[in-house]
Amino acid sequence: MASISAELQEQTASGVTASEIMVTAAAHEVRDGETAVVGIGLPQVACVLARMTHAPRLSTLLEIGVANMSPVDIAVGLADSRIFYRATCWSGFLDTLGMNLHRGVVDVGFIGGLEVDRFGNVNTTLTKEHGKEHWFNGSAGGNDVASLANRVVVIVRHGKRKLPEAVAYLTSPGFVNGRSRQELGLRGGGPHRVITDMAVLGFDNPSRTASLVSMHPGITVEQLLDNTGFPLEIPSPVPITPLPSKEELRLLREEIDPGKMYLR
Amino acid sequence: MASISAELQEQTASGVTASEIMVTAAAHEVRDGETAVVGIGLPQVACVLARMTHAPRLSTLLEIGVANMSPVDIAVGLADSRIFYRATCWSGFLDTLGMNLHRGVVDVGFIGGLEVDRFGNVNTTLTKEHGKEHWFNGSAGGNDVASLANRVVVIVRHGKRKLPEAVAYLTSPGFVNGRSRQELGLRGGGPHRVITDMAVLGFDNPSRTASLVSMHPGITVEQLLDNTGFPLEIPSPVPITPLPSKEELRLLREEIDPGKMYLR
Amino acid sequence: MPDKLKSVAEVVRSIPDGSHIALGGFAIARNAIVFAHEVIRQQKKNLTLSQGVMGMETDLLVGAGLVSKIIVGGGSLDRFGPVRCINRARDTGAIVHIDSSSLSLAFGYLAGALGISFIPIKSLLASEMMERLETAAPDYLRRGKCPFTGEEFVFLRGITPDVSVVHVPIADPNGNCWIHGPRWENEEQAKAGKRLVVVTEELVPTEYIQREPERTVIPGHRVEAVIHQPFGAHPTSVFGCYDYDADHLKLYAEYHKTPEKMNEYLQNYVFGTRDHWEYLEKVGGLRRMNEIKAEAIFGY
Amino acid sequence: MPDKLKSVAEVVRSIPDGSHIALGGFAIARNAIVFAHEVIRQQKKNLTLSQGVMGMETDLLVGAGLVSKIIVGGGSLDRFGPVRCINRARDTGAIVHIDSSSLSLAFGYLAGALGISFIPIKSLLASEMMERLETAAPDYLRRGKCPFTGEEFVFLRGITPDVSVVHVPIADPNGNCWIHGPRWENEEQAKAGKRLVVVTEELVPTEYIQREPERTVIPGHRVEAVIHQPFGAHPTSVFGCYDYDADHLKLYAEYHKTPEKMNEYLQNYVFGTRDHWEYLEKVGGLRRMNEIKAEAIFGY
Repeated sequence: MASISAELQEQTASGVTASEIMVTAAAHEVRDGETAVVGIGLPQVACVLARMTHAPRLSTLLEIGVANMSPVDIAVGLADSRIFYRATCWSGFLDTLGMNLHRGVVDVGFIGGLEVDRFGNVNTTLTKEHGKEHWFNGSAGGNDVASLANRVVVIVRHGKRKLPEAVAYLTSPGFVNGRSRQELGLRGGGPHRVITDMAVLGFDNPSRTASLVSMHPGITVEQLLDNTGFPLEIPSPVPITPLPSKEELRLLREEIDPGKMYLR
Repeated sequence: MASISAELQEQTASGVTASEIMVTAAAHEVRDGETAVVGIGLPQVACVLARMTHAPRLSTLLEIGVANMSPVDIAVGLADSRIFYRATCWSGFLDTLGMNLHRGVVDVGFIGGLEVDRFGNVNTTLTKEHGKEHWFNGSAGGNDVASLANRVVVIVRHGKRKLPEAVAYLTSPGFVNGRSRQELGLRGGGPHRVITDMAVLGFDNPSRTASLVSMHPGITVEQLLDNTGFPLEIPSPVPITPLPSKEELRLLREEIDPGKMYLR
Repeated sequence: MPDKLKSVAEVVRSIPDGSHIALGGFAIARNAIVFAHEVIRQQKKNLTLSQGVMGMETDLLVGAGLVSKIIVGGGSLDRFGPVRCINRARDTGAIVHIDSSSLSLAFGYLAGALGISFIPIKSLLASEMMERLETAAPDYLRRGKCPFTGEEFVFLRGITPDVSVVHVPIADPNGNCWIHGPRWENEEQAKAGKRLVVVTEELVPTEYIQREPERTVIPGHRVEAVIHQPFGAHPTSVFGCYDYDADHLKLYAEYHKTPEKMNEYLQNYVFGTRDHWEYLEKVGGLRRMNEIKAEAIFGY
Repeated sequence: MPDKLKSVAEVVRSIPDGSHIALGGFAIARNAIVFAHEVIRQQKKNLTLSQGVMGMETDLLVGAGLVSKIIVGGGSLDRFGPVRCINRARDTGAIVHIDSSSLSLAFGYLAGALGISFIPIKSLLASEMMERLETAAPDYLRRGKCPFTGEEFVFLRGITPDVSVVHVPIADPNGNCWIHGPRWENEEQAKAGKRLVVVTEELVPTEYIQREPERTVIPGHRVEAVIHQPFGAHPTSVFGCYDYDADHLKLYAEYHKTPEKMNEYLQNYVFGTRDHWEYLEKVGGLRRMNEIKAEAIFGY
């Protein structure tokens, strides 16, 4: 059991949710002045938080063709007009994914998926049961972002089936079979972080496999290993994910998502 | 000496200028509903005349990124804001020369040049004197239009040096050495007409060389041959270029170019 | 010119079975529902559909059993769930499906629009999508190297649909179109088509277009037909005109869960209506349309 | 953010000799004259310039002897004559000149902007331009075939200038730019640059940009520096702001006829002025600028 500081315990007690920890951890992955390609949901909220705190000059792009939106209403998806509001540029795929992402100027790309494996490979598309395929939405910009962003951050709920040894269908390449991005013929830097509701994983090791960066407060090593489909090296002492600061919590709860649309 | 009808003689007498005959002949080369890429000057005036007469649904594009302009003031060149007025689309090269011309949907392309030879090859760029080169403006969209338009119409003043056996520098291919466009690896249909202040030439013959389509009223065969740098087959009787109709003359003189900016 | 103004019925009549149609919607935004409904009424068969991110229009056509092949980047009904009719067809192998990415579709349309028969891209490499595409669709993509740098690329074949259909908020009778909000792949998709049909919410005089020609995303001379149909995208949204109809999308999300229910939906809302005006009456008419009408400042 | 607002002097100081600069003017429209003047004052040498259709800005830089190579489609001063300084340099072999076509430049920039190292085109084939380019610039283009159709193409290398400079009528402090009137190759040229500098006539608050984001041709996050200089393109025109100054262009067309006179021009109007405000005073000041100021409806 990882030891948690008194302050952390107090804050955890004060009811910080896993989503709030995830979104704050995601916000800390972007630096001021960078350009990020985001989806709707936690990544968008994380970027809003980052812009309101340490990264006021962060640029956020939606693949659909929206730059630096400042929505005043909660959007239900990428195609929801609410997310277009007060943008500084409306364009299209060719600009966002082409002249930015493919051009190599996107620093961080946030993606989700059905599965992510130990090499950071992501499956956005289908599941398999006894060899039978069940299709979901497909890649959309997921493969493009995974292939081309300088740093890829995967956001996914933690669970054995969500984090398997190997994805059922490799739609978005990470370090396939532990090979370097160059060997794979890919331009982007590949997976940088996997942020779940239990921990933050990274790939800064020679084997290019997921290793623990930090575990969220209140989670036990046992819980973590039980819910991870691949072996995970646990440093000791176990680093603990920093909780949101009081100001970050205030922004999230009072200004960014008061309706708890994303931060349940 | 070509015979001219009484009516023609009377109209010529009434002072129809060579420019007026040229511009009217050029207007007759476009059909209703077609798309033309034009430059400033006679081609632009010809298209305005065509739109006011037999081709109201003609679309005209300027390579700079202007569609269907209706200028109310005379422009001095392609970059003159006066030519942008009341357009229905402002875009750029990628749209006009790319997504239209290169896409293959431009029916007629008008070009000028320093020289045009018997195969309809055009030199837009330089002259040579005792091996020494003298550079002018260069191709700009000239090579693109000559390479890709379905029908190319060259507008040039008549003269031995303007219409040589072979151009000094082949910037815009016609039927190079009499070869077919397919043999040349080119998509566009190639030269269709050369319209000068003396005659209209065409290429509708097996040798793909310029032949006389019609001679302007008042011009003699002798004058024509003396001013042409390559052999020209003269049919007999010599077809005469139709003069502008009374209505065409009225439009040109009273509505399109009352200031005689182009129609001196 | 006025002769480009056509009814959706006559436009669809002019499209033969087996055509490749590029659709311009994105999930639940600017779907050409009025066009999809008419294609279903006229039972155009054996269609190939291409689209960056599929939405309800494509789900309807696949659900109606009229589609034999899709070339797509992805698709969903956003929070209203997956495109279940399409996913069923992929699960059962009822359709051929070329699944790539949003940018791959945009690049394919760009090449088609520019008249270049292929274009290099750095997506798809090292993925199982690539493995499947290389075997299933060698005429759609293949590996290649840059002649200058030697870098490995995927060469995508230019996509030139038989008909491109784009739903826009504003067009004039000549087909000059403006699009408010993001345009996803619409400009390239439109200009890649051998034929181009636009459905417009508002029909404006050319005079209006001439005020701000830099807004013209699709120049009229490329457009073959202009279909004027207010609320033609319902229940999907048209930014600046109206919001998506959450009630009807929830209803659809229930019906498309099974082929039987989906058929009921089609019988009721498509075959059961003679045209889009009748359809609009059935889904709430003037009162409902007024409820989803866009607020002036926000555009939704 | 405000820290992108820079003086032309500090921007030019940051550009090393030998840089490849893509200029955004077209003949006598939207030339970045304020930028060209400062490059001359600071005597940046051995420059490579690329441009679709060259105008006065490029003629000035070549006339000042600072250019060693040009990659261009064409160029002129419209009815004010040819770009004589450049033509002289081509005649005498004083510069390396890669002469192609307007579309070739646009395609090269497009490839550069998209991050693809080459793009196929059907221009240039069967011309003497092609023959010269194949021998003189094998790293700029070469022949190739479509892997799908076998059709012969010219493969153009993507162009990625060290610095792209675009003169626009409207920008905000973050670098979000609008362009009124035609844009020639500006969007691709801007986004192809490794660095991007914009010169703007009007500096507007971001609030203004957010009213019509579909007009943003260059998104701010790509822009490194914003130079705010009213009449910064004089004597060339900026549609919607002011007309070209025919008097001064006629004067320039006289001076650039010989190297000696051209040098006089540079001494008088460039070296003889500390900055663009001084230059503007010298060419007529407020009264003259008011005479060429655009009329609201016509934009010129």
